[in-house]
Order: sequence, then structure tokens, then C-alpha cells
Amino acid sequence: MKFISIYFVLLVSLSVSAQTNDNDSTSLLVNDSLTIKIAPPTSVIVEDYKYDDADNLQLHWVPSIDDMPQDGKVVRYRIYQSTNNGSFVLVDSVNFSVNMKKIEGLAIDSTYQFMVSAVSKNYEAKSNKTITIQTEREWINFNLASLFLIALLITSAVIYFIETARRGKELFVRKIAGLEAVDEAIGRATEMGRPILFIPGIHDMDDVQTLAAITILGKVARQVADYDTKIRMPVARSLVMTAARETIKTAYQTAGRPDAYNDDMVNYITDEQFGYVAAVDGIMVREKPATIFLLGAFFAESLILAETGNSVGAIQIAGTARPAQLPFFIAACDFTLIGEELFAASAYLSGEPKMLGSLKGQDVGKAIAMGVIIVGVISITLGEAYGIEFFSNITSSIQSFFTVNK
Amino acid sequence: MRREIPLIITTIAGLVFAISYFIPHWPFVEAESIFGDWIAIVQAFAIWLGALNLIKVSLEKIYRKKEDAFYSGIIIVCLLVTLGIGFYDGFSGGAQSSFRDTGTTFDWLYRFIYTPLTSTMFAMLAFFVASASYRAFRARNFEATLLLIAGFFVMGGRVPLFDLALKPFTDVPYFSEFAGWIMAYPLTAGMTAIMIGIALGIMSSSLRIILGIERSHIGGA
Amino acid sequence: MELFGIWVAALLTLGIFSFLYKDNPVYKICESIFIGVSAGYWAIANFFDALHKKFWVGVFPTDGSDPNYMLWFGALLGVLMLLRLSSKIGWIARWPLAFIVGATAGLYMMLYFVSNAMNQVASTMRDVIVTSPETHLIMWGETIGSILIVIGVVSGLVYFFFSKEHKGVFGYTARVGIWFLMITFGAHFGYTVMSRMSLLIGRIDFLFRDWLHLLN
Amino acid sequence: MVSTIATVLMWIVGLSMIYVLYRTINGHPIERRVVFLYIGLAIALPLLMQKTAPVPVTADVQKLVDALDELTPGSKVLAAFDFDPSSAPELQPMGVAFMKYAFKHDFKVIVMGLWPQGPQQANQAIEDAMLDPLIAEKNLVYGVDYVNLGYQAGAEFVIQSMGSDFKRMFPLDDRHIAYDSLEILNDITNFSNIDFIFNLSAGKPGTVEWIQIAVDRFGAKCGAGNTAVQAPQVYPYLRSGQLTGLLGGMSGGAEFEKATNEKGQASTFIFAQMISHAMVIAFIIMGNIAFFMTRKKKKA
Repeated sequence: MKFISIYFVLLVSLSVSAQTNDNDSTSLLVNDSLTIKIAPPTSVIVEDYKYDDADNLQLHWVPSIDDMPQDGKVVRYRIYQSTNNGSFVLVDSVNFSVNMKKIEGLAIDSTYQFMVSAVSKNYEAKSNKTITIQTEREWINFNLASLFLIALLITSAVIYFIETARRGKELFVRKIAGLEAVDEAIGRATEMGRPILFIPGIHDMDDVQTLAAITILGKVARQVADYDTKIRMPVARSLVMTAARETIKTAYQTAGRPDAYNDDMVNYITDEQFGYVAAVDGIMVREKPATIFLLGAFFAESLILAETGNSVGAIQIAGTARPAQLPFFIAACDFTLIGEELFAASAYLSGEPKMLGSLKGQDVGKAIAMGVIIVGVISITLGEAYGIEFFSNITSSIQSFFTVNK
Repeated sequence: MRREIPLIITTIAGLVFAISYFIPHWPFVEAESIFGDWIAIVQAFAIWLGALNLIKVSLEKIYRKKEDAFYSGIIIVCLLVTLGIGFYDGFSGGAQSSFRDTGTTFDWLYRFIYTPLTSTMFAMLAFFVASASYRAFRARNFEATLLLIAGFFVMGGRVPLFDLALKPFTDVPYFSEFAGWIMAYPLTAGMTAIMIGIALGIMSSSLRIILGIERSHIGGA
Repeated sequence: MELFGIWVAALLTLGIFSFLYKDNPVYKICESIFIGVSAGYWAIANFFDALHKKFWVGVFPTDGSDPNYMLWFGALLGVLMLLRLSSKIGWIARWPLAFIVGATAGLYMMLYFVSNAMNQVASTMRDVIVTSPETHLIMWGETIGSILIVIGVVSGLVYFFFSKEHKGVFGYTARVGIWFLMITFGAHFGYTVMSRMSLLIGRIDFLFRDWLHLLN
Repeated sequence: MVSTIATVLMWIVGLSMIYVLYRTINGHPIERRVVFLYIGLAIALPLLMQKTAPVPVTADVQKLVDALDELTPGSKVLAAFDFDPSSAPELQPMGVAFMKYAFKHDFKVIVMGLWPQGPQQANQAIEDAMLDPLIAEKNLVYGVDYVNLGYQAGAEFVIQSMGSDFKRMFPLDDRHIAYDSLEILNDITNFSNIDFIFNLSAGKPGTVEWIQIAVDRFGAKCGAGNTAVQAPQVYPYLRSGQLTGLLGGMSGGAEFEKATNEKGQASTFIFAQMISHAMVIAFIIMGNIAFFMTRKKKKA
């Protein structure tokens, strides 16, 4: 008997809930004296989500009038979806005070209809149904047209300058303070009769910073060969060792003294960070180099090396692109190539078209950024200060051009 | 062929990801997902390459009886033991379990061997920072002076150090606010300039790679 | 097991710290253990989380879904990667490498440009005079800060501009730029000190609390 | 008892710094290992003193707390643990405090890691959070209230792929349970179903990648806790609004604990942190005094 009655109650409640589901804009009644009644969201609009692969729709609604953050009556909004005129099923829910939702993962050949409900702790108020809609597919994301234009401008500049450099036209690169100090530093080592220590960081040859360091090594080695100074180069990677030996050998050959070169100038220590540091520290303390170059990719070892170099009284020329290590170099070394200066120095020294061209192309990007920021800031500040709408509009249009909206 | 095939692979992979930013569409989106799967798998293999290479290099050292042959032996033993425990815990746990679960031997290894070793390695840097501060950080010119002053206020302001010294006079954490101000304005300004520079640098080097102008990663000039 | 573990951990910690006195065999042993265990950990995690979860389950699904045959290509590229171990056919490892480098370049190109260049330029363009929303009075701290941001970003870019000699007005601007960079690095330095000290605090806390029970 | 002895010793160490200054000025700087000893003591003794120091809650931290306060019970939060044990002293307290906050406010927490060690650290953080009696009595269930998706190789490509479908990168969770059979993940396809991303990051891949892809490309909302080394590098994102709130280093963790009323590890460490900063500042000043004295002598 008990079973049957439970079954009966269940059946009735099911049919009731089915009814309420079909009945638009009515509210599911819960027989509870503490019910927090709320109004449903209104003006539920569904439209195609632009610039997608026909798999999304955009849903907007006006929040329930009871949706006020202070009283927290409305807890969430639930979204119901009907596919190909089927029944409505709960597909998603969002926080209160949200009034839109991107519906994803839809198919191009189906039709869809939606309904949104506001939910309090124990009450749910449903909106009207939306119109029936299909998704559309667009080929290109025109939201990103401005991004595309600027990217195209800068990439074309890079390619243009690389081509110009290839055709043999000389591209100007400004003087770099750290590079100018190289001559003096090598001269000092020669006078004192002490060796030069060159440390190319602890990364392998696949890091651009190491490549830049090896390029600068070319210049240093050339001068070392001319002055007949001693150079020591402990490295942490075997590939770097091969490349460095090759570079120094070439420099000695160009200087016309191939006999003065020997492989012991460069030696591999170990791949292990601290093992390498301990060994280099030892070399510094024993040989007391007059000049130390710390160029390349450095990590935590930067400060240990810079400190020891400082304590033996060497002139130190450093350079890395890692912002976290730059402070230690700047505070403990005599000259520091900061970030991009390292790459600019190597482009300048090697004269390689692809490096020089990129440098110039990036300068175009920086010029655009500087110009736009100056114009934008001045016009919005004037516009706001004197209430001139024209100026404010200039900035907001530049801003919307540069903001990549999703 | 040794040069051309990698170049073509580089260009196709690069173009798919660059173009799908603007055309969120078949075939680019599909290709992007498939390539994403492959990258996850290839990178996992790359990690294994690293482990196998470590064994290879260590074995060579032992074979040649170099001075660090003993340490190479330790490396191999520890690597193999870790792999053994990991595989055992991963496979023997059965359904709904993981090699990471608390209570497994692998978790013990993680907590009591891996964790102390890796964190102590980095904790040593505290000592080196202190000694560099004492022995090498000099206000040798105007730039370095600015750097040290900024560092001074940030170090003293981000912890309650300077504000405690101010306590007898006022409860307002002026130094904390000033450190916050340095971070929010001058630091943000400098960082933004660096970031824009880096972004342009990455853009141009990516372009060179995709167009095949840059070939150092495939062993060309 | 827990107590034994804590003793092991404490001894390893002290072993690494012995490097501070000087490079010694105990440190080297601890370092070797670290290298071995670390490589093993990465390998195990990548085996179960990437290779097993992503590849194996994908091509041999257990829940009745269709196998994803495309994953075999990924595995093929991965195996080619392993050929690098051989010196004879190691060159073929450049194929998967080329794939990774190309994909990374393609992904980074727009990501960095959008997040680190375009959006930063747009967010720098703000009214530099900041007023309080309630009282409409000028907030000096924020206003000076906003002006500094504009000056700092522009002069910093001038410093990293390589197509023009640093002379005259341009030279002065670049000098201001380097000042901003120095403050930036100074703040970095302060934060780095904070970070390093925290790590040491963590270790010493472990020794005192878990090992020696001096703290509760 | 221990704390009294530590306090006395701390005073002795502090006073002995005068002698160090005297030696430094006279051109006999102390040896590197003595500096090591000093900094070791400047951390060990304050820890034994077991003191705390009051921290003010700064704007960056408050921003994160405000964003979390806006979330309602049942909100889906993705917690990405992208660090390894070497940064745990800084980031683990943040992780624990965040888990406590999330569980107390009945968020649904989805954990993952782009570093293989991340999910393991997350397990520890969850374990620690569960010790809180208020959370323990909730009897939270794995797979319903929280889930650990584990690690996936591919770094930023993992985030990129998750932008269209989480399941693609995580067909199984950390315990090898199928994505579809986990209740918590039933209505989660991608970032548009996630209310907030909380990222703990010690480097790359980390906060920068989450911002570039999840936020800028897929429109998610993200707050972060960073190691102090990395924190300065993400400040521009904070100003532009790409990042919603930032906890920087140990002090960020302590401020977060204060703002959420959870007394945790970071708060107990902040005193030692403070003294160690004082020691480093003292060393810099001493070094520079000596530097200027010798320079004057040379000039004269």
C-alpha cells in the first residue's frame, strides 16, 4: 500500500513539473512559507555569435528586478535549451548579476530555442522562450581586423629591412655603451698581463642569448689575437665549447696568428649549474683575470659569478635578457648590456641581415607604440580637462583600435 | 631533403597557429587541436629523451672511468629506483588511483627526498644574495644608486620592517604604501617598456622562423 | 616510515648546505641523488599523465568511444625525437623539433603581440589626471604615478630604440628611460631578495619544526 | 624558553654587526662564509622567537579577495598549481589559504598543473585545508566538490587546447577516472564555464601564459599568486586589468591570509622574513659606506 501511494505522489509531482515546464513565464511553485520569491529575467534575446565556426550562439537578457547584489535574493541564472524543437533541458548556469552567456558546442544544421530562469535559494522564475534560431558560420574574424593591420605593418617592415640589408645597404645602429668599453677592458688586461675570462651563460646553442654571446666573442677574440692577450673560456655545454673554439680559431686566423691558438682556451666543465659555478669561481680566484665578460643566459648563478669577479678586482662587462638577473649585473658589474641591447650588439657586430633587419623592423613597432601613446594620452587628458569631446574621441578610437576584443 | 622537410614542417605548424588566430574555422581550428595533441605527446617524449640521455652520458662517464664516475653511478641508480617505484605505484594501484596519491612509496620519495633536495638547492641562493649584497653591490654611479634606492624601499616596505620603525609616530603604513606605489607606477612603466620590446622581438623572430629565414634550430645558418 | 623520512630529508638538506663551506663529496652525492630522482620524477609524471592518459587511452579507448588514430602521428614524432640518442640517424630528430619550434613560433607570434604590446599600449592611454570618484578632488599619488607611467613607457622605448643616436632631446629622453629601467630592476632586486629569503625560511623551518621539534 | 634564548642571541648578533661595520670600514671585510653565518642566524633565530608582525593588506591582494568575494556558492574555480617544491615555501601557504577559502565558500574546485609537481602540491594543500574543522564537517567528496585533473605535457599548448575543450587535454583525471563520469565536470566544456581561474606560478609556463591565452584569447578571469622573483614581471597586466589581483611572494601570502582571516604558514614566517631583509639592507649599507670611504681616501 505504502509503495503504491509513494508511486502515485511521484507520478503527480512529475506531471506537475512537466506542466510548469511547458507553461511559459510561470513560476515553479514551491510550497514553503520561507520561499524567496523573485521575478524572472526579461527580454531574453538570442543571436548568432559572430566570427565563429557556426558552433556558438550569444544569449542576452535583462536581469530579474530582484537581482540586487546587496540582498542576494537571486543566486544564479539557469539556461535551458531546446534542440530541434525538443524539450527544454538545463545546459548551463551563471552567477547573479551576469546578463549574457555564450552558448557553445552547437551544430550548424540544428535549430535552437532558449529560456533563462532566475533562481533564489528555493524558487525558480522562468522567462519567455526566445525565437528559434540557427547558427551561422563566418570565414574571417573581422573583430580582429585592426590587429591584423598593425601586425601586417610590423611584419612587412621586418621583411622589408631584412631584404634591404641583404642587398648590401648599410643600416644604422646606435652606439652601445657596453660595446665601447670592450676595447678598454681588453687593453687593461694586456697591460696588466692577466687573462680575460669569457662566460657565455649556461644555456645551449639553441638560446638566442648564447648565440649573441658567441657573436660578441668573435670581436673580443679578434682583439685578443691582435694584442696577444690570454683568454680563458669555461663553458657548461659541449656544443657551446665546439662553437666557441671555432670562433676563436677563426679570429686568430684572421689576425694572421693561427699558431698562437690552442684548444685549451675553451674547456667544458659540467652541465650542472652549481658544479659549473664552483669551478668558475675557483678559476677566478686562482687566475685573477683582469677582465670578465658575462654574456648570455644566466640564472641564479649570475650573482655568485658577479660577486666573485668583483672581489678579485676585475673589470666586468655583463649582458643578459633575463630581467630577474639584470639587477645583480647592474649593481656588481661595470657595464651591462640590458635586454635587447645584447641582441642589438650582436646584430651590429655580425652585420647579419636577418638580425639587423629584425632590429629595424622592431624599431618601427616601437615608433608606432611611442607615437600612439603620446597622442592618445595628450588628447584624452586635454579632452577630459577641458571637456572637449573631439579630443576624447581621438583617444577612444585609437584605444578601440588597439584593444583586442574577444 | 635533410633541410627541406624540417623547413616545411616548421612553416606548416607555424602558419596553422598564426592563421587560426584570425580564422577560427575549419580546417585551422581542427588542425590546431590535432597539433596540440601531438605537441603534448612529443614533449612527453622529449622529457624521456632527457632521462635516457642522462643515462647515456652517465654510462659513458663510468665506462671511461672519469673522476666523477662514482657520482654518475649514483645518478643512474637513483633514476632507475625512481622509475621503478613510479611504475610500480602507477600500475599496481588499480582503478581510481594515481602514483601521486598520499601514502604511496612514490609520494614518500617526493616528500622526503625530492622536496628537500630541490628546495634546499634553491634555498642556498639566500646566502649568495646576502654575500653579494655585502661584497659587490656598490652605488658606483647614478644608475646603480637609483637601483639600490628602489631596492631598499621595496625590501623594507613590502615587509612590515620600516613601518614598525614608524610605529611610535603613526599607524599609517606609509612605507608599505610607498613600496606599493613603486610597484604600481615606476616599475609598471619600466616593465611595460620592456614587455613591448620583448613582444616585438618575439614577433619578428617568430616571423623569421615561420618564413624559413631563421634556420638555426634545424642546424642551418 | 614518516619519522625515517624526516631524518632522510633533514640529512639531505644538511648535505646540500655543506656546499656553503666548500664544494665537497657529500654535496656532490646529494646533488647526484637530486639529478637522478628529479629526472625520474619528470619521466614518471610524463609517462602516466601524458603518454598513458593522452596517447594510450586515446588510441585504445576503454569506454567504447572511437579511437583517435591521429594520435599515432604524434607518437611517431615522439619516437623520432628519441632517435637523437643515436649519432648516425640523430639528424631525423630535427623533424619533431622543427614541428615544436614552428608551432611555438606560430602561437607566440600573435599571443605576445596582443597581450604584451597591443593591450599594453591601449592601457597606457589614460587620462593622467586621476580624481577621486567621491570628492572629485585630484588624487596626487595616482596622478603623479600616471604621468610617470607615460613618461616611463615612452622614454623606456626610446632607450631600446636603436635606429637613432642618443643625442640632444632624444638622448635626454633615453637617459630618463634608463632611470626608469633602474628603478624597475631595483624593485626586481628587492623582490628577488624576498623570494630567496622565503626559500631559506622554508628549509630552516622544516629543520626546526619537523626534525628537531623546536617549534610547535 | 627557546624563544627567550633566541631573543638574547638575536641581540648579540645585532650588536656584533657594529664590529663588522668597523672591520669593513677599515678595509678588512668579513669573509663570505661569515656573511653566510649571519644570514643563517638572521633567519633561524627569528623563527625560534616565534613572533609575528602586523601586515597591512595592499591593493593588489585586496583586488583578488574582492574578486573571490563576488563569487557565489557553487561557482566553478580552476586552480592551476604551476610550481615545484623549490618554490613551495612561498606558494604553498597561498595554495592552502586559497583552498580553505574556496571550500568554506562552497566553490567547486578543479585542480590542475602545467608542472608535473603541481598536482602533487595541490593534493598536499587540499589535505591541509581539510584539517580545518569547518571544512572537515562539510564532508567534501572527490569528483563532486573538487577534482584533481593532474598534469599534462605541452605547457601553453595545454591552455590553448583547453580553450575549446578541457576533455581533450584531460580525458582522465589524476586518479584515472573518465572526464565524463565526474559529476563536477558535467557542465564544464571550456573556460566559458569557469567562473574564476586562480594560478600559482613560479615561472614558465605560468601566469603569463594563463593571461595570454585563457584571459586575452578566451575571455576568462584570472587572479594569481606568484613567487616574488616573478611577481614584478606581471605588474603591467595588473594595471591593464588582464590580471585580477596578485599575491606576490611570502608577504602577499601573509596579506591574503590576513584578508581572508586564515592564520596560516605565511603569517608565522613574516617576522623571520622581516629580520632577514633588515640583515640584507644592513649589509648593503655597510658595503657602500666602506666603498665611499675608500673612494674618498683615494681622491685625497
